Amino acid sequence: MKDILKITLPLVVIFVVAGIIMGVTYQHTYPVRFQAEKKEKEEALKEMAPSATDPIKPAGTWTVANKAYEYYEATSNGKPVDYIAETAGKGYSSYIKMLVSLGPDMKISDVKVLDMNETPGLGDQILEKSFLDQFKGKSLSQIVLVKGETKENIQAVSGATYSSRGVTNGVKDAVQLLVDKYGAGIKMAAQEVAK
Amino acid sequence: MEATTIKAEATFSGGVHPAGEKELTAHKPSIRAAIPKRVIIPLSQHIGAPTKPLVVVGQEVKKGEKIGETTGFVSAPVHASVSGKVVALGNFPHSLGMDVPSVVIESNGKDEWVAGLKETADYNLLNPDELKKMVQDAGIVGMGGATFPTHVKLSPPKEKPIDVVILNGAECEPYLTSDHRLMLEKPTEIIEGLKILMKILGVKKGYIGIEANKPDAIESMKKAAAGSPDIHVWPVKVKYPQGAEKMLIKAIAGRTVPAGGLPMDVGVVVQNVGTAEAIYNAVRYGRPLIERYVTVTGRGVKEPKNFIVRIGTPFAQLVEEAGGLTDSAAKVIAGGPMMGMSQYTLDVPVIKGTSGITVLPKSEVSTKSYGPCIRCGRCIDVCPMKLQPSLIGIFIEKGHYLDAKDYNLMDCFECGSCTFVCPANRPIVQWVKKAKKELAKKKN
Amino acid sequence: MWQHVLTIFIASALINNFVFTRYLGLCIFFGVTKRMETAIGMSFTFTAVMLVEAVLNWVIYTYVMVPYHLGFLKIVIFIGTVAAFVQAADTIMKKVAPALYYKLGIYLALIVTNCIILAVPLLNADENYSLFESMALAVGSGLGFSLALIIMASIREKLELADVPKSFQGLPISFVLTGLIALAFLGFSGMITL
Amino acid sequence: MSNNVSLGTLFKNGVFGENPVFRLALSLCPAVAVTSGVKNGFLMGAAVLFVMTMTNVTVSLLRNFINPKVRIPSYVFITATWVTVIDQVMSAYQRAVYKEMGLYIMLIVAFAIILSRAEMFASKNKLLPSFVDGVGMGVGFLLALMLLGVFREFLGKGSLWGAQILPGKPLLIAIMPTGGFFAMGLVMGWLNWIDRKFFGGTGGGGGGHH
Amino acid sequence: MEAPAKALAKEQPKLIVSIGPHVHDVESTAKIMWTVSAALLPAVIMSVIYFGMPAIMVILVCLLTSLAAEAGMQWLLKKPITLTDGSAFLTGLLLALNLPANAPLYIPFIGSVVAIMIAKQLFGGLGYNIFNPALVGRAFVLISFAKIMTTFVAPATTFMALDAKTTATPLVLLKEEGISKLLEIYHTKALLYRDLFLGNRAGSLGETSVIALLLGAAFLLAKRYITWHIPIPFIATVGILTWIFGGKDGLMTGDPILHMMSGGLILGAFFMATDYVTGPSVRSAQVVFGICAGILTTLIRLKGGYPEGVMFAILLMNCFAPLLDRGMRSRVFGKAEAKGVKK
Ligand SMILES: Cc1cc2nc3c(=O)[nH]c(=O)nc-3n(C[C@H](O)[C@H](O)[C@H](O)COP(=O)(O)O)c2cc1C
Ligand SMILES: Cc1cc2nc3c(=O)[nH]c(=O)nc-3n(C[C@H](O)[C@H](O)[C@H](O)COP(=O)(O)O)c2cc1C
Ligand SMILES: Cc1cc2nc3c(=O)[nH]c(=O)nc-3n(C[C@H](O)[C@H](O)[C@H](O)COP(=O)(O)O)c2cc1C
Ligand SMILES: Cc1cc2nc3c(=O)[nH]c(=O)nc-3n(C[C@H](O)[C@H](O)[C@H](O)CO)c2cc1C
Ligand code: SF4
Ligand code: SF4
Ligand code: SF4
Ligand code: SF4
Ligand code: FES
Repeated sequence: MKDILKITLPLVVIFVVAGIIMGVTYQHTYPVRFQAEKKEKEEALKEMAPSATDPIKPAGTWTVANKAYEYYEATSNGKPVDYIAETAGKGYSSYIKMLVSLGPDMKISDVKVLDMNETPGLGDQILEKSFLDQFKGKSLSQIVLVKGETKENIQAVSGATYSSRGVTNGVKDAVQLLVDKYGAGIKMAAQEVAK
Repeated sequence: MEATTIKAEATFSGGVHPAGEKELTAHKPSIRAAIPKRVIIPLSQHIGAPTKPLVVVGQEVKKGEKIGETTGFVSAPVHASVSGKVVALGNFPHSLGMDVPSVVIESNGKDEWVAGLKETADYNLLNPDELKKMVQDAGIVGMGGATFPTHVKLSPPKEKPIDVVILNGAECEPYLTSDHRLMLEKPTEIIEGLKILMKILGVKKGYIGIEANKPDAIESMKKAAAGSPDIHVWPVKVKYPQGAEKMLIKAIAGRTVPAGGLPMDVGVVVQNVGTAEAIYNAVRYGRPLIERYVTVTGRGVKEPKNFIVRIGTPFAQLVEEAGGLTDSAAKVIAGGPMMGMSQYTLDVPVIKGTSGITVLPKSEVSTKSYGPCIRCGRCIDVCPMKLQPSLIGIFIEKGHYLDAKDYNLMDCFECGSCTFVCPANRPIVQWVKKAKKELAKKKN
Repeated sequence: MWQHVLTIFIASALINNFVFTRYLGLCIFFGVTKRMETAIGMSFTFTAVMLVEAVLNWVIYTYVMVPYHLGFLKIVIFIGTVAAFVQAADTIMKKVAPALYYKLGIYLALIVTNCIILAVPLLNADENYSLFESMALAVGSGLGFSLALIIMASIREKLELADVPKSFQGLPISFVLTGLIALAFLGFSGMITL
Repeated sequence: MSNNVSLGTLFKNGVFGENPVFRLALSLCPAVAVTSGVKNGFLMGAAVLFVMTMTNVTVSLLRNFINPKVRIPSYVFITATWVTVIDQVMSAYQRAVYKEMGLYIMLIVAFAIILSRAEMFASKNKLLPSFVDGVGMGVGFLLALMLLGVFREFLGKGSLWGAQILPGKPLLIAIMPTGGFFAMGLVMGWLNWIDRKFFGGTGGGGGGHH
Repeated sequence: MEAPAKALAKEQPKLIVSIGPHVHDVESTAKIMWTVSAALLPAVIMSVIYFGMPAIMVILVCLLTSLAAEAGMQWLLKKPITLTDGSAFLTGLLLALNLPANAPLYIPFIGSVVAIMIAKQLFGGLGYNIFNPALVGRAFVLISFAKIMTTFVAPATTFMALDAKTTATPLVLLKEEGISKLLEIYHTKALLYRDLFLGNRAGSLGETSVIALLLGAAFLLAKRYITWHIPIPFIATVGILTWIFGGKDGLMTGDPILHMMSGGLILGAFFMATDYVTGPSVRSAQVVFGICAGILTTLIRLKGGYPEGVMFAILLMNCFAPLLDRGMRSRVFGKAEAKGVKK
């Protein structure tokens, strides 16, 4: 009995102390981490819709490759300036997570890659501006991947065709979604103008 | 060629095809070598215990007189091959390497047989034990090269009944033609010898295996065997080492000698054709084994020939009788080029196991050093024992004897096929011999 | 669902092989894979333990840690279960199956301080895998690791005999060799996307 | 080891003589995994340095207090505690890096190098030597990782600590899995060579332990 | 092994003493290597015809670098320098035939250095390397310079230069766009096959001309320098599997002929999978080696992220060669029987 105590008592003490140490660290780091995550997301969204003045709020969720993603409306004093959707596309060795933002004219205003795990030096060439900027100003029908020179469509990065295709597909899905959700309204508005 | 076309030639898997080179001597009838002025008769010409001398320097001896007595069962007596005077007792060079105790006899030219050789016309009335005794007293040992005392082979343990005797006339060694000539010149003697062997072992089946490149030998043996239904002559495929007993048994009897086992494990006794002939002479005329067929050949001698030679005749004399060495002669081999041992002197004598002397000219002697194994697998293809000589070689090269053993080093019977084909020129057989020695050392 | 499980299994065995693309279990890998018997014994033990650990920790993680927000304790808890399980396995095996114990017991000792065992539950937790997915990852990784050990053992046997430059004998050449194997395994890359 | 060796030697020993990666060949996984860049190498090294030192110190402090019967579990637990701490901190303040190498940070708990020092050294020595030993080993580890990091990042990305130095990417393979192993092997062999050449070492690479 | 002859009697000539066998087959390592190199000549010629000067440059750089690397490394390691054995030459040649003609010359250079220094000499040189040096060299540069290594040019129209226009290899097209696209370019299957057979297509130097490669292969088979045990099962497996699974519309709709003739399959199967050193030497193991290589090739071609799988397939199988040899060594003559006998 006695030596059992001798053995366990110290252990118990150690456990308690260690527990406290870890607890405290957690207490201090948890909020930091939480804030950081929140901030990262907000900033990412903000970049997608620079002209938005009101806080960007989720408008709903949708699923790509049976994972749930959100989409948002960015407004500046109530008037929609951009529609943003989280999306993903099957790349070479990973799913490429992205944000896509669409102007009221249903043309792409920006594409941003959040997360991917493609082969360094090959797949990760899709991060290069020269590739992503091709999407700006394109409309649903134009989002087609081609190998070789193109102005109309999206040109695959050679050596990274699969990754390029991943991005293109992801973007296409997102645009499709947003057009379905908001496109109709816009068309009406356009017709009004025509009359 | 009808002989060879009788049936698809039997054979084994693996093996190599070195140039036969037998045309040098195959067609030349064998001639009696001159009686040597002096013979050097080693007291051990066989596997097993050496004999102890029965003579002293200065003593007169007659042809056929016993000069070395056995000291154990696995041993064979040695006899004088000429009549004359013992001039020396001592160590003399031996074709298997080291110097060994030998008796040197100076011939008196009379060449008279020792008294009391018993002729037996009706020898097939004798019983097996009497016959075996005669074989033993005649000092007969395997003449195919193994030089294993024959009477021992003829006394198998009870639990291993023998039902087949095979005469080995394959002569797969390149160059050598002594067995070939023997089969042409002494077919009936060989058949009689075989019958005696069969009687001693109480066996009904007698086979003679001959490589198909000797149709005439096959013919002559068939003729001689015509009268005896129990005896069959098999042409076997021309391939080295067809003459190795395990391979021959596989080819003819279709039996596989267990790894590490002996022919008697599958009920077979294999004897060289020369051995059979010697047995006949011993039983019929009571003559001990004092002479044998020897081929002296190769492009290193002026006139290659087949000889009938007294045991103890120095190589030098035979080479002279074959016209002498050519200027380019570079290597003298006791036996054939595949299994024979190269000699540093021509003073070594012919012994019971010497089937030939091959002399190679410089141009045919390779002095290239070996390179790394490129794992081409040729050696694996040709190894009749289905070993992996490549790995065995590498292991031994690096001193990993135990690994070599794991890869069945001990089953290698040193036929040299692997070494023959190796493009990297790796001396695998030498390594094998070395490793076996080393491992033996480790044991004791 | 089942297809995903299968995908995870194959992926973790070949494409994301622990040794060749995830750099896990290297100490063991370089430490003891010379004799084939050892390699096989280790493979067996590790795969088994990985599976058990995966299940054990999945239960704890899903039913205890997540509900009570103890995620931050996962390191302590996972290594705890590993240590405890190994201890238990050791004693039980000694009693129940001594024969097996003498074959594999020695390897158990190595496990506590080996990162692959711990990596499995950690990865599962990261990915929020379901029970079966977790098991697939465990077994897949286990077999992948076994594959690596066995290949290495067979090659080492050949390497023993090569005259490798002095400075490179031992670990350095093994690393280069592993690099080359990893190079070959790139052939599987892109075959499956997780 | 005992206390009569001077602290200086103790430190040098950790950094060179018994460098955990190149000499003891312990904890190889992170050495290959996180050295595709100098920065990652440094942060990983720092994390290990922290855990090693703290563990050594703790163990040394508690050495007369913990019953031998339960010492190994206790050491593991202590290590785990400090790893949890550094893990929490990194995940909060080094998010980008943590995304890449969080797993290996957590795995520090399984590094034999730490347990073996605790067992072999700290549990037998006073506070100061244990501290120095921990720091020595930790620094040795950190330097090894940075050396590999420099080698690989420069070849693979043409940059150092993220700062682009060469215009292009000379040898991509350097930052890929295979490159990691090559780098490790070549650097080890190279160090062996130097050792044999200039310090008369015997130079066959170390044994291999975690 | 040679011992100085000690002549005893004076009139005797100096005799060479050595352990037998005293006769030897005509083959030698050097002869084999150089002959295999010679067998690649048709492919070399074709590559020069199709890709002109650039091809010659790539080949030269590979050969020179390989030989230099071999000699240099052997010098560094204080080993005898063995360039005449031809293995380094052959490695260089095969590497060259595995590179695109438009590769900038530092690629053949780096490739050769890696092949000889790391893949071969570091492991102990000829006979000891685990992996096929040429393929290691290629894989290395492929990963390092994937962009260049995966962009091919069509056969040149002028001798001195290649037209800048890059085209995808048939396999890439097949994978990306399907057979229809190929027919669009080559009009009919017959024409497609003809061009593949002759080598009028984009691809690595040596892999393009099937006929040239088959010529060399036939020569080697006839000389027994290579045997059917690896190449035939290899190619056959690819044929069968691609026929079954290769079609876009259901099973059994693939185009085996196209698959067997395109990519590096012919070159790889006959000249690289057959490398003695890095493959198994037990015949039965070689057949397994071939079949597995075929399976892997097909798997990578159809499912993998990379249009051509031969290189990776062979490298992967190199890992398993020692294992195969170990597991499949044939039973020793009489071992089975030996169990029966008691000693
Ligand atoms: C090891 C390896 C990694 C690769 N990684 C990627 C990748 O991350 N993304 C990608 O699109 N293709 C990747 N590839 C595939 C090749 O680059 C493929 O040839 C290329 O994507 C096809 O594009 P191309 O038609 O322009 O040659 C990889 C190939 C290999 C061998
Ligand atoms: C590689 C090899 C080749 C042999 N070739 C022959 C041969 O051609 N003729 C022969 O009679 N014995 C040959 N032998 C010896 C036989 O294996 C066997 O020992 C002999 O035939 C038994 O008969 P014996 O005791 O009468 O000599 C050879 C042995 C080996 C190992
Ligand atoms: C440049 C060169 C080219 C060779 N070409 C051939 C050839 O085409 N066919 C062949 O059988 N041997 C060829 N050989 C090999 C030589 O005939 C000879 O076998 C070899 O160089 C002997 O080298 P070694 O003495 O170092 O073994 C060539 C050798 C060299 C050096
Ligand atoms: C039939 C044959 C095929 C060969 N194939 C290759 C090869 O694909 N790549 C290579 O580097 N060397 C090859 N070699 C040359 C040599 O065997 C190779 O460099 C060894 O791996 C060097 O140890 C070949 C040799 C032969 C005889
Ligand atoms: S023949 Fe010579 S080179 Fe070929 S595998 Fe056998 S030992 Fe090696
Ligand atoms: S088996 Fe013997 S020789 Fe081979 S490696 Fe082991 S100890 Fe060395
Ligand atoms: S290994 Fe032995 S039995 Fe096999 S071929 Fe070589 S020498 Fe003959
Ligand atoms: S477990 Fe033991 S044997 Fe294995 S690597 Fe670690 S210390 Fe070495
Ligand atoms: S196995 Fe030792 S650190 Fe991974």
